[in-house]
Amino acid sequence: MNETEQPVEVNTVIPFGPQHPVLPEPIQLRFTIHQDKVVGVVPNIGYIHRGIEKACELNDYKKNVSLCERVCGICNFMHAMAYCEAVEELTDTEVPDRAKYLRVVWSELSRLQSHLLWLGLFADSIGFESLFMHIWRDREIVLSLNEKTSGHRIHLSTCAIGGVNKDMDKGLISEYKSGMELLERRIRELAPVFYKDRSVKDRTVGKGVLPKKRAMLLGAVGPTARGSGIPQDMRRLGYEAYSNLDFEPVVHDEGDVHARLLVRLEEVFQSIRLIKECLEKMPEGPVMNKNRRFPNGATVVRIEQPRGELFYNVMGNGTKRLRRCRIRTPTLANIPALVDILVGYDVSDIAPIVMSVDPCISCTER
Amino acid sequence: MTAQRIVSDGGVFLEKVRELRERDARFITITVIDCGDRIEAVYHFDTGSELVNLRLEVPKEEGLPSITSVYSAAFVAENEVQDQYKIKVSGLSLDLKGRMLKSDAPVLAVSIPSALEGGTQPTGRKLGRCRESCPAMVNVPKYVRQIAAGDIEGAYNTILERAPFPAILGRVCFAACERGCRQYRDERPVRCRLLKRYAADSLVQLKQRRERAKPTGKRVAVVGGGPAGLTAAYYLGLLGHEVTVFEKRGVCGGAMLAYIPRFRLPQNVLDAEIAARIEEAGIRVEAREVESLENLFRQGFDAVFVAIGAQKGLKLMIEGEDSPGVYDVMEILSEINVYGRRPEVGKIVAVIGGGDGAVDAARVCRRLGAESVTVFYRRSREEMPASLDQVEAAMAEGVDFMCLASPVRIIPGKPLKVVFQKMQLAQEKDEKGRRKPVPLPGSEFTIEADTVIRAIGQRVDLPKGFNLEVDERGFVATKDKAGATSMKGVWAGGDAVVRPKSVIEGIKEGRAAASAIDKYLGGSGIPEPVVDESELVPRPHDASEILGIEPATPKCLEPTVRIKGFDEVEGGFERDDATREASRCWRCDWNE
Amino acid sequence: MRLVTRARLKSPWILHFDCGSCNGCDIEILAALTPKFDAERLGVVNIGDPKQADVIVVTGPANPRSARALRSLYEQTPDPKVVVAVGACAATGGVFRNCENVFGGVDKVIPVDVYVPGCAARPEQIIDGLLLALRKLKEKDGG
Amino acid sequence: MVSMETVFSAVALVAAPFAGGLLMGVDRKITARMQSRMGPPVLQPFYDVLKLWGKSPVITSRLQPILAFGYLGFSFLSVALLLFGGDLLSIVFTAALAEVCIVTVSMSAKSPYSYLGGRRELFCMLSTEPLMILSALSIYIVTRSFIVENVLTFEEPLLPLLPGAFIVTGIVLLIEMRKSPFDVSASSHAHQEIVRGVYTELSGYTMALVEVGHWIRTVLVLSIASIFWAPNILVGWGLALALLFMVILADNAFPRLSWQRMVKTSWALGFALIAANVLLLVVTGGATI
Repeated sequence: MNETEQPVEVNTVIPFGPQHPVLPEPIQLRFTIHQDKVVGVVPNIGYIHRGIEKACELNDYKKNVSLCERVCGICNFMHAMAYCEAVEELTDTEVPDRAKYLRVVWSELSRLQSHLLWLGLFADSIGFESLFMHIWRDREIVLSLNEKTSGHRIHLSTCAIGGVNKDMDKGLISEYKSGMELLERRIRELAPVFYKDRSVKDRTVGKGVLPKKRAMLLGAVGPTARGSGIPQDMRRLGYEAYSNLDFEPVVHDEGDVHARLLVRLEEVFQSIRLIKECLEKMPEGPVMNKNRRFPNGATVVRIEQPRGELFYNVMGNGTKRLRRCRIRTPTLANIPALVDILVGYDVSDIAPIVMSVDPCISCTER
Repeated sequence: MTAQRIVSDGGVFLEKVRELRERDARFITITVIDCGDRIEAVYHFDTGSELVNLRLEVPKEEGLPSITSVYSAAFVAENEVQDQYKIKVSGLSLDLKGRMLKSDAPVLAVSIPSALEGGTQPTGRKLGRCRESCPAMVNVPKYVRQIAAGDIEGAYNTILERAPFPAILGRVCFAACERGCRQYRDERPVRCRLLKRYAADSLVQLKQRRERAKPTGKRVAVVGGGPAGLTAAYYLGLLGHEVTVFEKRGVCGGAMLAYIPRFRLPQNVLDAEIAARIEEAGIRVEAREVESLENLFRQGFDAVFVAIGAQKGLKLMIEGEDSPGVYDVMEILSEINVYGRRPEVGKIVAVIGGGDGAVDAARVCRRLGAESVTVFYRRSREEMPASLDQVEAAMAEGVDFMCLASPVRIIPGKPLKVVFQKMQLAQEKDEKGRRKPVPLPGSEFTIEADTVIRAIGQRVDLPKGFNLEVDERGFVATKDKAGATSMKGVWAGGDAVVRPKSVIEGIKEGRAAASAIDKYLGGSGIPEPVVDESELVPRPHDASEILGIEPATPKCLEPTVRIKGFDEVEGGFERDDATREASRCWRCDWNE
Repeated sequence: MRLVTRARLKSPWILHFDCGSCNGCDIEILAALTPKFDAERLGVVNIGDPKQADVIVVTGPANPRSARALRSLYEQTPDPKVVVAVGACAATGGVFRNCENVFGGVDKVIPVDVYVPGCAARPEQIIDGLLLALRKLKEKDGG
Repeated sequence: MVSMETVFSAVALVAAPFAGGLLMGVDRKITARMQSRMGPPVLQPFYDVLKLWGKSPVITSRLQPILAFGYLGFSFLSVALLLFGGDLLSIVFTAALAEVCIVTVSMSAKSPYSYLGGRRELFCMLSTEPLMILSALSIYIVTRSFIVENVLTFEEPLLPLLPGAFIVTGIVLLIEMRKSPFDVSASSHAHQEIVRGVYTELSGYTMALVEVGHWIRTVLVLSIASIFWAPNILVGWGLALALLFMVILADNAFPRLSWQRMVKTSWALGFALIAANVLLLVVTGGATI
């Protein structure tokens, strides 16, 4: 970035991370500070790089589902789903309708989990501890639904090539419905704090502004782009059952931290609504369609993850091992934007601005 | 994949990218595929309505042109490509020099904690279970791998780092390593002991090229030339000290020489290996008995290591024990081993005791012509301290075992009559956790025997002039793990301390004491071998690759042939067997 | 028992470091501090400063770069300290054990006292692991 | 002959740190309850300090232990001055000296976080000190004395006369206790962009000393607040504790503000309140300037 190389006479360099309480994950941002203003940022990543892309080429393609799921612990279901979709396309596997709806339910549940987690962490980054605690208390509703579904709080592991490996019975569906009602009520109670509270606005409005034009050029995705007025939402590609569902991307035009905050908050309600709609519309039928072919050819899958567009480029060569599995996660796409929006703001704004793009380092580095 | 345009020229390519930017396309990422000498890079763009892919094929050494001048955001993807494929992307606006994701520092730059060698925590995953089980912590995984790779000399030297007698241990060790092996559960452990023997036996010349440290001018006396004493002498010698071993027999070997029957450990192997070690370390052996330790210090020795062993056989403490025809196990064994005589044992022999010594004595008696040999043990088979291999070999040779029987008295005569009492195991346990035997009332029975051999344990026969503190059972009292005694400058180890034990335990104590003595003399102890992470080999992805290999079994002499003489019973591995066996190692030390 | 030892058992300040995990365990560690599990009732405080920490909680497999950071954090933490490795990756490398840039569990880098199993470990397990770590802390004290 | 009052003051001085620790424990418990949590035991601060005392310290500069002791010592001195009836201005100055110690500690360390924390601590001082002096001045305007003893024996409670000054004391307490929205220089938990701020470089016993000093300072500000209902100590302390509760409430109802905002808010609010208060007094004839 050109901005980062500005020569300034007296500068302090602050290494932010790799171990830092605001970020649960290790990334190092080297800030050059001049009179309490950020004048330069150099991202230093690689603390979590594991080489999953490479590992995907060495494994049996079926085993990759659980490996891809662990690209990221937060949006794990979506990673597994994106990978499965790609393999399904390469092996000409038709996914049953019910499985498509179930996949939507669970990916929206992932989104809920992720957004609530983020809202909490964001509250924490601006020093609003009680809000953090309360949002995380309510997030437990989602986690307990996860647990009732698959027995695990974090990794659902329900997605499989050809559909899903777990069906929902009536009891579970009603649990989901009541859980969604409760969650909606709870978040509605907390929402005014984000909309109206003056002190929260003081910390967020006008901070980390990313204009629409710049956002497009920097390739921002997800809530970061939508907070800058770009109506970009991969769900509108209509993968899985999204083509049968009724929704509009949540867009705010201001491009600052507050806009990104509101996008995510409103997406929480949107996800709740989508889950309810799916549960209503879900047809009966099988949930799995097995196919023993080996993947052949190349395909690109793009889905909307909580943080934005997730990109899987999978190439098969007709054997059980893949030729290439390229994963581009949304946070990686947002890093140029992040580096850009930090410059010019105060040290005390670093934490909320960094949090506002919802960096998921585990995804970024794979 | 949808829409694809193939462009090969860099200039044209950049033009296309610029075009896309004018159409307000969003840059997504680059997918790179390695095609040997060329690389294929696919650039993905999103125009809002469709996905546009640009494919660029370039030779590897040429690298990719950077598109950061058009899309500044591409610096992340391009740095990533630079990292993952080690190719140059020219003209990057923010070049992280191939260090975005990966660190260029090798793994070794991270210092591994010292806990690794010392065996404190976390021993869990770094040593390998075999190595953890070994009293002397011989680097089993390493030498097994070296044998698998065909590096016999390296394997032999790996063992020498911790235990100086691979050939001997390869025959007589009770092989705790094999019991530690994770395949032991399936009754197919990697035969580390035989691999050790294979390494030693395949060498033409046992003597190794060892750098002795600069002479320190210090003199150390080692009293006793058994496994512990020789080990201490060997390591001290390598550290540059002038070592003298005082061995009253004049021939080194101690218990290995005197008490291990020749059909388990041939004389030539024993002699060759000890001679090699003595030569390597420049040890002087003096054939004389030491009367007093003070004398040694007066003769100018700076430190003393006492490893005199335990020769005094324990008595049964029963009536008639001193009758003719009742022998101590050590007498019989050393008669044959040291003096080369063949004592007359008669037709029926009763051996009392359950240790390796008892089993060895029984097997020796079979070879001396006894027709019926019975081992009497007061506990049950599970408690028997003798190693299972030995017991099985003895049974194959026609030795009978009678458990839960304890002698009450011996009636002299020809033949001797021995009255036994049956025992049962009580619920309460002794200090070693074994169930106590208690007599079963009214169950006495009498047997006849020409010879009775006592093999119930040994005690130290400490010369009066030594002036060392002893414990309540007469063993030399030590203050720490290295074996420091009550006297300054004197260390003790081997069977003379605590209890008679195995060769490998003696070696461990000898080595520990050598290290302590060196520190006492101003050195820094035996240097620990540096762990080289590169020596750790990942195991195959597929477990069946390892589990599919058949275990190798060595050839043994037929029992009928065996009892005709004192030839070595067990055979070693052939080259193919050994490499195959070594490749069965699961490599627990690499990763769990 | 010494007064200080007793206080030590009631005041474990933790330092959380993610060595390369998928985030699952990290969010569960945070979840352990939030209302449903509230580890603070046992005195657990996420202190974030190695100089004041007592318990280092590590998640994820080690890779060369994070290992260096972890090592330096470990060295900065004053004694007495204990290390809790949370999750399968931190113990052995987990699903990532054969990945090219991973060289195994965190015990290849620093000595680990307590291994908390799970992928991802549950908050209850993590709290359990912390308590076990405290017991080890007591042992280190000789108490 | 030692008077009863002296004995009482001496006992109170010794009890001050313990009271402070207890208050911190209660604070953490109430905070936890406000966050729907159980919270740590009330004695938790004592466990923390004892534990810190037993840890092996990492001393990053030679000044550190001296200044940590200085912080504790000056904090103690200021409470002693208050208890033995010194004058309000000298109390404020002594308390400021303690603050100078901690700022020096954090600025002398190499860590950028610690340095930034120290800088922000200076801004905290910049916010609190004028307010404390203004409070003292307004008390002087009413009672015509800076001497605590004289203030204590003033004929009527000060609160009805000086409600503005009382609220200003609350703001000072907010900053002093490092509570949201003004927890800019350090925080008790790791919820801070500059990690532990001024505390970053402290460890082991130096941290324990500073922690105890912090308790004492809390007691000091609360004691000043309690003066507003002198000479009835019980009512005075009731008021002070109510103030503490309000501070905890504020902590849980606000995010952290930036230091610029802190200086602006505290100055604007503090000056306005005191000025309005004094103006009111003059108008109603409660005091003359």
